Amino acid sequence: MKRAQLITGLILVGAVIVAALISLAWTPFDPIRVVPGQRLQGPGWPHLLGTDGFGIDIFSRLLVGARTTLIVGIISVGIAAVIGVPLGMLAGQVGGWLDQLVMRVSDVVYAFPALLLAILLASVFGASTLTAMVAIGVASIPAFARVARAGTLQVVASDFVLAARGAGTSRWGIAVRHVAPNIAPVVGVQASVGFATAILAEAALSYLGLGTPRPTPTWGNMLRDAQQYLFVAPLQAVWPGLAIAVAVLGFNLLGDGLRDYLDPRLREVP
Amino acid sequence: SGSVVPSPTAPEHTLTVAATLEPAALDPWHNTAASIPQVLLYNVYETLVKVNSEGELKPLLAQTWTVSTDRLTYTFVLNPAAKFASGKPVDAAAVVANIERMKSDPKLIETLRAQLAVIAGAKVIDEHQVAITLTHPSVMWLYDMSSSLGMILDPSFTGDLANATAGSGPYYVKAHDKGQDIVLAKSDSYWGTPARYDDVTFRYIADPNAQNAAMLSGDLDVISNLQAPDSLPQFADPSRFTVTKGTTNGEVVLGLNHKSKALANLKVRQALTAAIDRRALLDTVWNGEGTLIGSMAVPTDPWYEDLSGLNPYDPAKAKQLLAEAGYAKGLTLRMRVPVVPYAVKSAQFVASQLRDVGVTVKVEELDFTRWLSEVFTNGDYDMTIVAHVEARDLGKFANPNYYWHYGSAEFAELYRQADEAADDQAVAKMKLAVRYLADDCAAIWLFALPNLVVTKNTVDGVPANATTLSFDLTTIASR
Amino acid sequence: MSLLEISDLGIEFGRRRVRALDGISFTIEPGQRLGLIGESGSGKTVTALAVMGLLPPNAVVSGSIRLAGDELLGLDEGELAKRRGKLVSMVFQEPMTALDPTMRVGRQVAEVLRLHTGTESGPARERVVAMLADVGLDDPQRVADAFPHQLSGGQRQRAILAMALINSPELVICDEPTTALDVTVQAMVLQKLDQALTASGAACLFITHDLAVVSQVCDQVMVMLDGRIVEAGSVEKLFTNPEHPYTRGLVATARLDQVPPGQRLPVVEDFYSGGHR
Amino acid sequence: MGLPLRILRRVGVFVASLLGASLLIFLVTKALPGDVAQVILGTDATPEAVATLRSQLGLDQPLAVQYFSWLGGLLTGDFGHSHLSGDPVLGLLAPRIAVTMWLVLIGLVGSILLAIPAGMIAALKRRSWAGTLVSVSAQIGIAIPVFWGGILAVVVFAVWLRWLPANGYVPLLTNPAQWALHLILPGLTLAGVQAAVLTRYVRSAFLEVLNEDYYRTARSVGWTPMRALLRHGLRNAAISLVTVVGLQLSSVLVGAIVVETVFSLPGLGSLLLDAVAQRDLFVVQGTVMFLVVAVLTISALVDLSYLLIDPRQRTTAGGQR
Amino acid sequence: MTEPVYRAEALTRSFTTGGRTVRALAGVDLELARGGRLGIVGESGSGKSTLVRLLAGLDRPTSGTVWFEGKPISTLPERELGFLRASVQLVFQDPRSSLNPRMRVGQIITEPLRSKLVRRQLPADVDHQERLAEVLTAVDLPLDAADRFPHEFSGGQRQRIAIARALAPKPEVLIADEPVSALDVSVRAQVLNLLTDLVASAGLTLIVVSHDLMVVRHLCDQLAVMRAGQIVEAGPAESVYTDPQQDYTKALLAAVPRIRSTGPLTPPRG
Ligand SMILES: Nc1ncnc2c1ncn2[C@@H]1O[C@H](COP(=O)(O)OP(=O)(O)OP(=O)(O)O)[C@@H](O)[C@H]1O
Ligand SMILES: Nc1ncnc2c1ncn2[C@@H]1O[C@H](COP(=O)(O)OP(=O)(O)OP(=O)(O)O)[C@@H](O)[C@H]1O
Ligand SMILES: [Mg+2]
Ligand SMILES: [Mg+2]
Ligand code: NI
Repeated sequence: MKRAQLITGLILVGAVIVAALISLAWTPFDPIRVVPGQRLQGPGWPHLLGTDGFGIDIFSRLLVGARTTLIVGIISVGIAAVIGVPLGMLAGQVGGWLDQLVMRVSDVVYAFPALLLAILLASVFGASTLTAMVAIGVASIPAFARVARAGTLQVVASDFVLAARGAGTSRWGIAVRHVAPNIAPVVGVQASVGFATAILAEAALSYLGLGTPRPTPTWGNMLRDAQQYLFVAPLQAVWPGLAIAVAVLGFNLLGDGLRDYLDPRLREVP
Repeated sequence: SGSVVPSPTAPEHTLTVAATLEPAALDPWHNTAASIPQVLLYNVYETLVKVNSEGELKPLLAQTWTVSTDRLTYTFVLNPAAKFASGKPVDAAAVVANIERMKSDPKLIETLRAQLAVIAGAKVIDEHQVAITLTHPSVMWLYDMSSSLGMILDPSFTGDLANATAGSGPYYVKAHDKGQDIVLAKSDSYWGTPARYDDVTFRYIADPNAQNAAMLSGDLDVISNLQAPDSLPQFADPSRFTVTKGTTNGEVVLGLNHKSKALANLKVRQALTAAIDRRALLDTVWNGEGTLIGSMAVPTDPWYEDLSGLNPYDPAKAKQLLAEAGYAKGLTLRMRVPVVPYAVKSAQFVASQLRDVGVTVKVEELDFTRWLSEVFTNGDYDMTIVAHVEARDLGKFANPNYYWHYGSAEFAELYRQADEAADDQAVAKMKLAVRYLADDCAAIWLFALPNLVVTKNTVDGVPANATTLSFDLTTIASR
Repeated sequence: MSLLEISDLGIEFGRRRVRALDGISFTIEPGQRLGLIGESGSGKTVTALAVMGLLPPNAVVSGSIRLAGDELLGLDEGELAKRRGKLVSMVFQEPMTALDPTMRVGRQVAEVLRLHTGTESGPARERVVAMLADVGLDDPQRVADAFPHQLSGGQRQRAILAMALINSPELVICDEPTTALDVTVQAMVLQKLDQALTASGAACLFITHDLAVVSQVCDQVMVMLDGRIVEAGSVEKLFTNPEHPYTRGLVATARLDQVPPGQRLPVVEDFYSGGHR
Repeated sequence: MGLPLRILRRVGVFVASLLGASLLIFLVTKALPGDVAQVILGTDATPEAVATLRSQLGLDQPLAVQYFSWLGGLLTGDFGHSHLSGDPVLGLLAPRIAVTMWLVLIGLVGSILLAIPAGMIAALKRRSWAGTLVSVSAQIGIAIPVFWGGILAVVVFAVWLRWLPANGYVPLLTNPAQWALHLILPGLTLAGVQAAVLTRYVRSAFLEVLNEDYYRTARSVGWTPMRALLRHGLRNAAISLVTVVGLQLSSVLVGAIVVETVFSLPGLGSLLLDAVAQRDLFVVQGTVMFLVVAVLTISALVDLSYLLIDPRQRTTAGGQR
Repeated sequence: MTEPVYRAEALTRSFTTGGRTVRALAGVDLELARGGRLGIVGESGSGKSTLVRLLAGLDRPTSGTVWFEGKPISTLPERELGFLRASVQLVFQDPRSSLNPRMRVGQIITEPLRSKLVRRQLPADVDHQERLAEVLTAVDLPLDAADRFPHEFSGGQRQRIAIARALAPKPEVLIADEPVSALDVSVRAQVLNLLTDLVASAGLTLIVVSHDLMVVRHLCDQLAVMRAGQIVEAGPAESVYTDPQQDYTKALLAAVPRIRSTGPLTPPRG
């Protein structure tokens, strides 16, 4: 059951990654070239999933969309992790007023929901993938900082860190050799969940018109564009919706699966 | 707002109209938004003359008018029955007071100020006669008087325009719930044919899809102008809906910045025009609804002729022209468009087709305010797409400072001559000016927006064409 | 009739059927105190949980458990719940976590009483305070009004003891009740347990890995090794004349006080080298 | 540390957070492109007029002065004026607060009411089909974008079935029945999506309780699993859930912004989006500030509510664990 | 008189958590000669671990001073504690938590040798692999244990790994905080035997903390009894054990559970 979650997650996430990789080398059709005569075709051959309102092959756009989606996830999670994890570790290891400062600042950032930040940033720098990624990334920093801090506190309180100090290991050495490897799993779980959040946030931003501008295909703006054909060609909206759901589900399952897999207490629930 | 369970007893006494953009304020003299006259013009404020659905000038507050032979003095005979909601008569003094008020208003918006400039003065002849003199003859100015410029406000009114009973029209403004709707109520003392409805609600729903959903769920009576023509099949059921199709004054213009080096070259402009299949664009972007136009005139303009075939789709010729202009190796242009459905979709189409002839288009989407400041005011763009919704607005091309920076002195002269021409020659001269624009590829005219009004099939009398910015309620009735 | 009759009890865990108990049999008579010792992981707790019917759902149980004449295996949850806390009750190892941290101690004890006897809350409170006094708490009123975190480990363990005894069960199962306590506190808790059991006449299954402790509470002892009972008998006999080599090793290592300081201590491997890790 | 001291400390942190947030908002909105004065006066204004307006608005003063006068205004309830309509920002906010508040309230309460039983079933019956079904539905619910859920709800309940209005809002006092009808779909959309998220937390909180010794104790004294979980689990799970709900708040608010767009509700979210699009600086500042203050206030209240739920926090003794 | 290895004067240590102050140590004086074996006993919370941490230089006293081989260590900054780290090593109570689960046994054991502080104190030619083999042999573990992870070992074996780590830099002082409390009776004897042997063969100075008087008596020649942050009784182990002066010590002794039997012990058979 626990394994099933992990494996399902791996398969779904793997599918998204494979789609993104394929799109780098090849797509069945040009994902941005408008073909006026072929609008809104149903699924079939050669357009596996049909064509959109511009006569573009939906399958090709989905493949490219997987890439955008992954990039959004990687960059925003990257920003959040690269800033959040060291901050959290620092707060946890040094403690005292630094800890208080980091945590209070992260509280304030937390009060800025990602979307609010994205709205603000998009209005300052214009709607683009970059601003969306930065906004989502910055807004997720507190989550990573918290997770890293909690993990660090736990590790630092453990006897093996005391033993390492007794063995003369420096603070830096403890951070690198003891804290980092031991919080890596929880950070990994958070990253996986962060990916799912980022994908959903990008979709929401696209819906509000603050995401990636056309013609670059993202699942979010495909979904948004599909709305107008809701009654004429409902499948238009099904494909990107499904893709988003699959990716989010995949990353969430992966995260949950990892968490359960790594937490022996939960593994032995009576 | 609307009701979920419509009361079975016909006819209805309220009407709910969906509109897209909400005006921030209800003061047309200090706000440019086209959404203000949509609600107020003809419904709340009346003008001396009015443009009907066919584009013809008709009497409203003025029963008749005469033009002096030098075409500089217009004398209007006011309808003696006309009176404001306050009960005061709409007399010559009120007309003069309105013109003078605007003339002395330092904050008057620029569009009105420009239109006002042609008026030399106004004077009371008797209680019901007023004479207006012009600085030079103009065909356009009487049309202007049928728009916001000509709205006659009760001179004695001193209240808040948001709850205004300051007009002479069949309705007055009852309430404006910001973010939601504006409610007009029947003016009981209206001097003409009484209003059909007790209350008319303009409900603002920005998202076209949400408008459709509200209509389909029975919450609306009218969609004032459908912004998602692809959804028309949803309203195919004749037992529930009626769709009225007509034209508007909105030319969707692919504006070219003539200050941009490549675009100052006629060959490039011709190439770009030939590279875009406008029929396919209209089919793809606006579901084939609307009219192909080849220049700055729409079918309801008296000087309209179909020029859409003038520079037909021919990618091979486009490539050749580009090569001749020295851009055989390619050309990169920035297209900055406001985030409105027709512009965004057209931009994607245009970018794709221009790519086929070797022109790289970088599309940027800006929200409208930003578009106004960066594209419209600062001219920081190569290409843009926007619908010019005002009536008879080809004169914009005569202004070299307008955001296209189209500096053709020849056109300016052609336009001036046409505007000052006598009635019998005006149309022919306008046609010359219009054709000049097309030949010079001053811009690329993608299409004219259609007027697509969806109503419950219980609603009747919707005018086919939107010849002014007004959503004219006076002809609408329920069956 | 024996109070508890276990025969050929086998327990396996999970899909891979890891064997935790390997067909054990024993009986407890009314009032009898039986000790169960063995190293960590030998199956002591599993045995106790099987009697309580609290094994996790992934456990596969075979054999028979008869309590006061009724077969427990196969009984539905409702029937088991009726017996728990009334006929048989249990004291767990960790006093720090065995009480609900959000509920006052007195109320937790009273709930057990009211659950099975339907006593009104007024009289229930009196009984609870009396019971708390019986297990040796000096200030039962205060303890009753305290939240668990306001009590020391020894106080908490005695409160848990009160919970286990308040319905005068026939059988009390103690799973290492003093392992987490200080030596001084341990001595006190064991003493009170002894008194309370004597007073109520309840039988007791006492689980521990400390031979000294078991010798203070019980008369009969079983030694468990890798899911089997390898030896059983009176405390006296076990310590003076252990038969199984493992038991012999266990007894030898336990007697730290009999080896002069600094000298090599006997280890279990000196006696028994089979089976376990 | 005494209870009053702890409350005082929490309040201090709250005030510091507010200051930090206000500074952040001020600086970010300062970076908005386009000259505010230019935007107000429109495209044809003369440079002199723009300059005059700039000094009228205090835009030519040093940033620090602008910040403190803005902050001072906030404290006295003066959020500035909308550039577009000239209305006071507070006046624009006021009618919209109610809309968003109702939405958030329904979303929050609805999601809690849905998620607690669902999470309990998912935890307790995790080995049977019922629990698996709940868990799987929750996972799928999380994976569906809010706006997509909302649009689907409109299609089904408004367009096909025509049971409910597709969008729009009627104030409570104008027509209570219509008010309720118009809030059902958006409220349920928000609650549904949040419930899916919350269910996972509830499930793991209850799983944790199932692991606890005191749950085993409760079972051992004769409670059935469900009743043991209700009597001893709920309160304990609530402690960890309160944190989650506090953290959820900002995501409910975000959800509300999106839902307001889907259902064309005149709430703070649509006000904010419009104001950003129209570059209405003071409205943007005011709205964001209000939202952030709301989030911070509620998270402070959540922190303080621990003191009520968890007796370990209440007493002066820090606990002997 | 030779300089004692350890000397402590008027040591106090207070902790403040959540605004409440706990006096973990309330004035402790102590002296330990080279080669001495000191046992510290006392009830839970009496300050045993706190005292030991101060002696090991892993924590700083609120007031008072600790001298190690004549040098005051309480005020030295961490980076100057190299000599202490090289000469004093620690073994903790729970072998599960005192070994970093994500490091191989070999890495764990050689960590003191590689740490910056200790490295400088050691002869330059120390061969890590050689030393690793030596200590593994000393604690009776197979050499291939070095390549495995801690979780692959039983509790007793893990405690031996911890002891091996402590022995690696050839310390003069070994401090063990409840080294056998977490172990099963059957394994406890093995570890105690190992400690006895090592201390004797290497001539280590030993400090053992335990709440079990028997353990302390077995390992040590001196005894200190702690209560509420103070040493209430100290002296030669045997005399404290057989002739306790303080009531508290008597109570501690009386509470030790004894096997209720008088019969002779079965002699060990090979
Ligand atoms: N839920 C479970 N799932 C799988 N195996 C289990 C479970 N509970 C116990 N076991 C296994 O059953 C065996 C007996 O465990 P039990 O807890 O009864 O040992 P014990 O004698 O009580 O040990 P200790 O002295 O450490 O408490 C062990 O090997 C253990 O790993
Ligand atoms: N880091 C710390 N922060 C706060 N209080 C502490 C800390 N470390 C120890 N204490 C407190 O100091 C007192 C002494 O603790 P210490 O760990 O030294 O006791 P101990 O004798 O080792 O007990 P045990 O036998 O339980 O290990 C205790 O009351 C403890 O709660
Ligand atoms: Mg056990
Ligand atoms: Mg200790
Ligand atoms: Ni309605």
